[in-house]
Amino acid sequence: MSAAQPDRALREEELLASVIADLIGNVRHVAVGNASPIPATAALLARERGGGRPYVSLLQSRKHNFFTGGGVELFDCAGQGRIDVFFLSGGQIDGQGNINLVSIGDHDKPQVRFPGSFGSGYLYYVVPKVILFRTEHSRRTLVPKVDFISAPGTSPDHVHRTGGPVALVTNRCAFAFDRARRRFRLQSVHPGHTVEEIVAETGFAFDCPADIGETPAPDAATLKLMRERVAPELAEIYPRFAERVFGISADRPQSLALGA
Amino acid sequence: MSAAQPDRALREEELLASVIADLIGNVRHVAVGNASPIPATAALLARERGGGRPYVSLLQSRKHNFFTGGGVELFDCAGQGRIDVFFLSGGQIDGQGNINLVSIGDHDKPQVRFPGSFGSGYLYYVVPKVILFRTEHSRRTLVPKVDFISAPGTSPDHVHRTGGPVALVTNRCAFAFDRARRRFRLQSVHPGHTVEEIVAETGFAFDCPADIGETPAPDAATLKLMRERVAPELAEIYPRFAERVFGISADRPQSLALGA
Amino acid sequence: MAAIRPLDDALSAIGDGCLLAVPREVSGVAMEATRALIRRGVKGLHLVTLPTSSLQADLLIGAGCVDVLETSAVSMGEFGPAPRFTAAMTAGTLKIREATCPAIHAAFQAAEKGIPFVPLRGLIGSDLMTHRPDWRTIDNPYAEHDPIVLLPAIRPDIALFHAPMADRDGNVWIGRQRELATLAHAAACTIVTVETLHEGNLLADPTLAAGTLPGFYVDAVAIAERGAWPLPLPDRYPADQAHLTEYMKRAATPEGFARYLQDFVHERRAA
Amino acid sequence: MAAIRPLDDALSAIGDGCLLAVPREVSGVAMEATRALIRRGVKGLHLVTLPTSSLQADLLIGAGCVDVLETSAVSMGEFGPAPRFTAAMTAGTLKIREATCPAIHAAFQAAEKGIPFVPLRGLIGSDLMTHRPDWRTIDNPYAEHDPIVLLPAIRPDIALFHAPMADRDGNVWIGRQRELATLAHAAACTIVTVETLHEGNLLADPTLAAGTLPGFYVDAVAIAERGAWPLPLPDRYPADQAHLTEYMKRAATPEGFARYLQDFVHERRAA
Repeated sequence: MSAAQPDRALREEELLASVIADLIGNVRHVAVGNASPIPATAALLARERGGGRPYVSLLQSRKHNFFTGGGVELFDCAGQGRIDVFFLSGGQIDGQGNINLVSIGDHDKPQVRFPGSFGSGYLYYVVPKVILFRTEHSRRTLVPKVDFISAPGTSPDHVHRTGGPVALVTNRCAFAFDRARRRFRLQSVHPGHTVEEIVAETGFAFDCPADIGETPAPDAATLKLMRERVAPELAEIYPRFAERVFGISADRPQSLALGA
Repeated sequence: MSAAQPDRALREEELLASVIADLIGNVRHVAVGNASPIPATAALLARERGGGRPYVSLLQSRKHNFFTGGGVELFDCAGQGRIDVFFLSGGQIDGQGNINLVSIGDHDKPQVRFPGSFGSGYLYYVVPKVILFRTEHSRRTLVPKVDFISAPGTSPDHVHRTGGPVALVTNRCAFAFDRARRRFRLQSVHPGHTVEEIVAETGFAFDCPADIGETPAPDAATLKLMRERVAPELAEIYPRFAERVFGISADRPQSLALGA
Repeated sequence: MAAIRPLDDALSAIGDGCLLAVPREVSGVAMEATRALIRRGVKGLHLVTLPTSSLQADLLIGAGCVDVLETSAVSMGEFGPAPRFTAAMTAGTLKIREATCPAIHAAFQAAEKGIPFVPLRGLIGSDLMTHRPDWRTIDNPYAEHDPIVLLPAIRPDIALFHAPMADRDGNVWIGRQRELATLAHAAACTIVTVETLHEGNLLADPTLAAGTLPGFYVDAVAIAERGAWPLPLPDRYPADQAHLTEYMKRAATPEGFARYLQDFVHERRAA
Repeated sequence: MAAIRPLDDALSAIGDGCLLAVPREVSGVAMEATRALIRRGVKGLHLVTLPTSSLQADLLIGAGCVDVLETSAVSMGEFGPAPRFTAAMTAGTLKIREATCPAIHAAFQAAEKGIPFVPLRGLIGSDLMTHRPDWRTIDNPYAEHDPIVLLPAIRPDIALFHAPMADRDGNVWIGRQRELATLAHAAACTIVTVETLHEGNLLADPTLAAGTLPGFYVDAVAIAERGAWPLPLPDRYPADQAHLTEYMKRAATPEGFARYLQDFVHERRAA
């Protein structure tokens, strides 16, 4: 394991992880699914800052995963109401919070195919705080209406639903999701971006209060925790991410990694 | 562990176990529930004779029980169609094969209370060969109609049912159960008992062919297997039964047990 | 997350009238905790057994702690009928919700999955159905004329059991007794007594982890050496045959049972 | 009961057109067996992943072995989209039954319990429902105006996975990967490859037994050292990052994929 370079510039992934860690709040249990390195970073960061709380379950990890009942335990645990925060993304996300992890175009012969819905068709309904994240903020990804609803952002009142989206974090900004109004509200704009740019690059309509602030960058202590404590833990399941973002490799001795 | 006395007279329990072992037939898996020492003896005897086949699962045993998934595995296994033979008894058993493991008289304030239905309300329906046994053969136990049906002997054709009773073994005789006719047929009379006595002591009507034979006693090889190989295994979960019937105690050294 | 606590403290969450779930005899019964509850005078329990019980239910019933019993069977096994259960039933003083083993297992698994009900085969034509209006028959939507029974989930307030060991993070080694995990997953609160404290973390070793209930699900752990006595603990110790014989003798009458409670519960005597 | 058999022999029960169930990447994927199936030229598989897949599904799809795929997702994780899955889907040559992870888990558990269907929360309002006419919405009989989805059981012909070890009785140590037990319970026939043979009986030691799938459920076992390669085997070895990078490069085109098959499947090369 290597220590990272403490003085280098803030990376976008670090900002996003910090924003997400703040969104996690004071909860008991955060779970992170497959292929989610930035949310994993955020969850581990929240745990470091909370002195061991919340519990963090990284689905693909052996170390950061207390489950002993096999793959079903994550979903049963959510069904029991014991998962407070989860993360979802989408090939497309629309203004009603619907997410598409399946395809664009005709489902049976699509123009674009995504991997599939994973656990979204269930977890989106039963985890109280689902944080959506998508690093590509464009009219291609944030659309008026998704081509395939892997999981809907809201449900009619008579449909049993204890969870749903609370926020959407992109490379340009953070939105809050208003469940009653069933739409997003711009929350903060990341440094170097503007409201105008966000309006231009977002395919759906959203609420935009007059006084939008800039997304705060992580403070030095947070950044130090992330780079020195969290990053080495990521290498177990996201070795390429850990190397690219934090210059860390699990396969190489520390001195080599420092030179990378 | 002790060896038993090889030359003593045949005990009733040994005869019944031998009859039940013959009924088990050539199957893959026999399971035995709680408080069933004679069926347990029969199942282990069948396995000894079959050179390791059938698999035998004694619900209360650690040793003779391959289940590693907890108490539900027996029932799941049966639901998968992987249990071929099971044993049930009843405080009352009636001529339609209905069994009562609950109570006699008004259910909420009964004259007689039995322990409860155990797994009968499920296993009777899904195990192809259920062997009923009841050592007390009397008009008190074998009744025209049970006071409480823990599990019915037969079901209407449209009710999904892959199992049910095939036989009833008592201290006086063995009955076969005819599912199409929904009634018992006397199969053989145990040594020392008569058809007339059985008619007199049975509370329900049953088919009685003209040529009823005597229940064959176990041969010397079977008896030797039962006393020397099976009996010591029983002491794990039925220490009192093993001591009373076979003179075997797991808690005492062999020499002492032989003297008991 | 669980901390190791003194027994009475660990049991404090078990309030009068709660829905208390306990496992069958061979899975690890918290008998020392049961005696502590009787000493404390817990009342009005809705006791659910997963799926049967022996001495534990008999003691709690005899001591007047139970209002409602949901079970597939209460029996002392080889020793015969459970005396105080039988007496309470024939006296008409105990409300019972009759069940059958796989139905109780399935209902706990439904709670574990967060589903409101689960179907189960069998049951149709049993008088259990007439005594369980909450078990409903529907037509299987995937077949023609195929009635099937639905069971509502059982969500206990408290799960209570005994296991071989736990660590300081509240992880509990349950081995093959997987229903103890289901019990904990289904319950709002889980209290465990254990034989010994395991130094180190049970989840750190993949072999031990395979048989471990994570501390995440465990609210309190207390050390209770020979805590299942006089019942057996799987792979650790057998039942105390002599004591159970003594129990059967004494518990045959209300007076004898009262003396048993005095000698072995209130006086805290043990073998 | 399983005997230890040569790999190709152990796989003989996997016939063309069968319903083949396989686990997710982190649970133990039988990759050496998968390569053997491709060499043998198995066709028309109905492949069900519990609940997702990566290289295994991509290889089988690319090699033309799969007619129908039932999955929650096929992805190469950090390496990106699964190239042959994506190509087959956009070409319209692969029939897919879309699912979501807990629905596949629940459907296998229904088969394990011998129940024809199981309810699950969520799902309502998802387009998964329009593509899965076999998922039916009913009114929860235990509540007012509470729609809930039912899923039919999935009963595979064959379950195939890779595990750390087995003994001569066919008992297989699966550790925390409990879904492998569900897979075996649900399937008519279970075939397992393992890293090593365990001398002695896995059920004899209570600690090992807690993580063991009994041989009763296992029809064939074959030894395949590094049998999950280039995928990881939990607690044993990590994924071969370099090889997966190489795979992604080659499998980006049909020609590159054909060369990959030639070099790493038909030529039986390994790292």
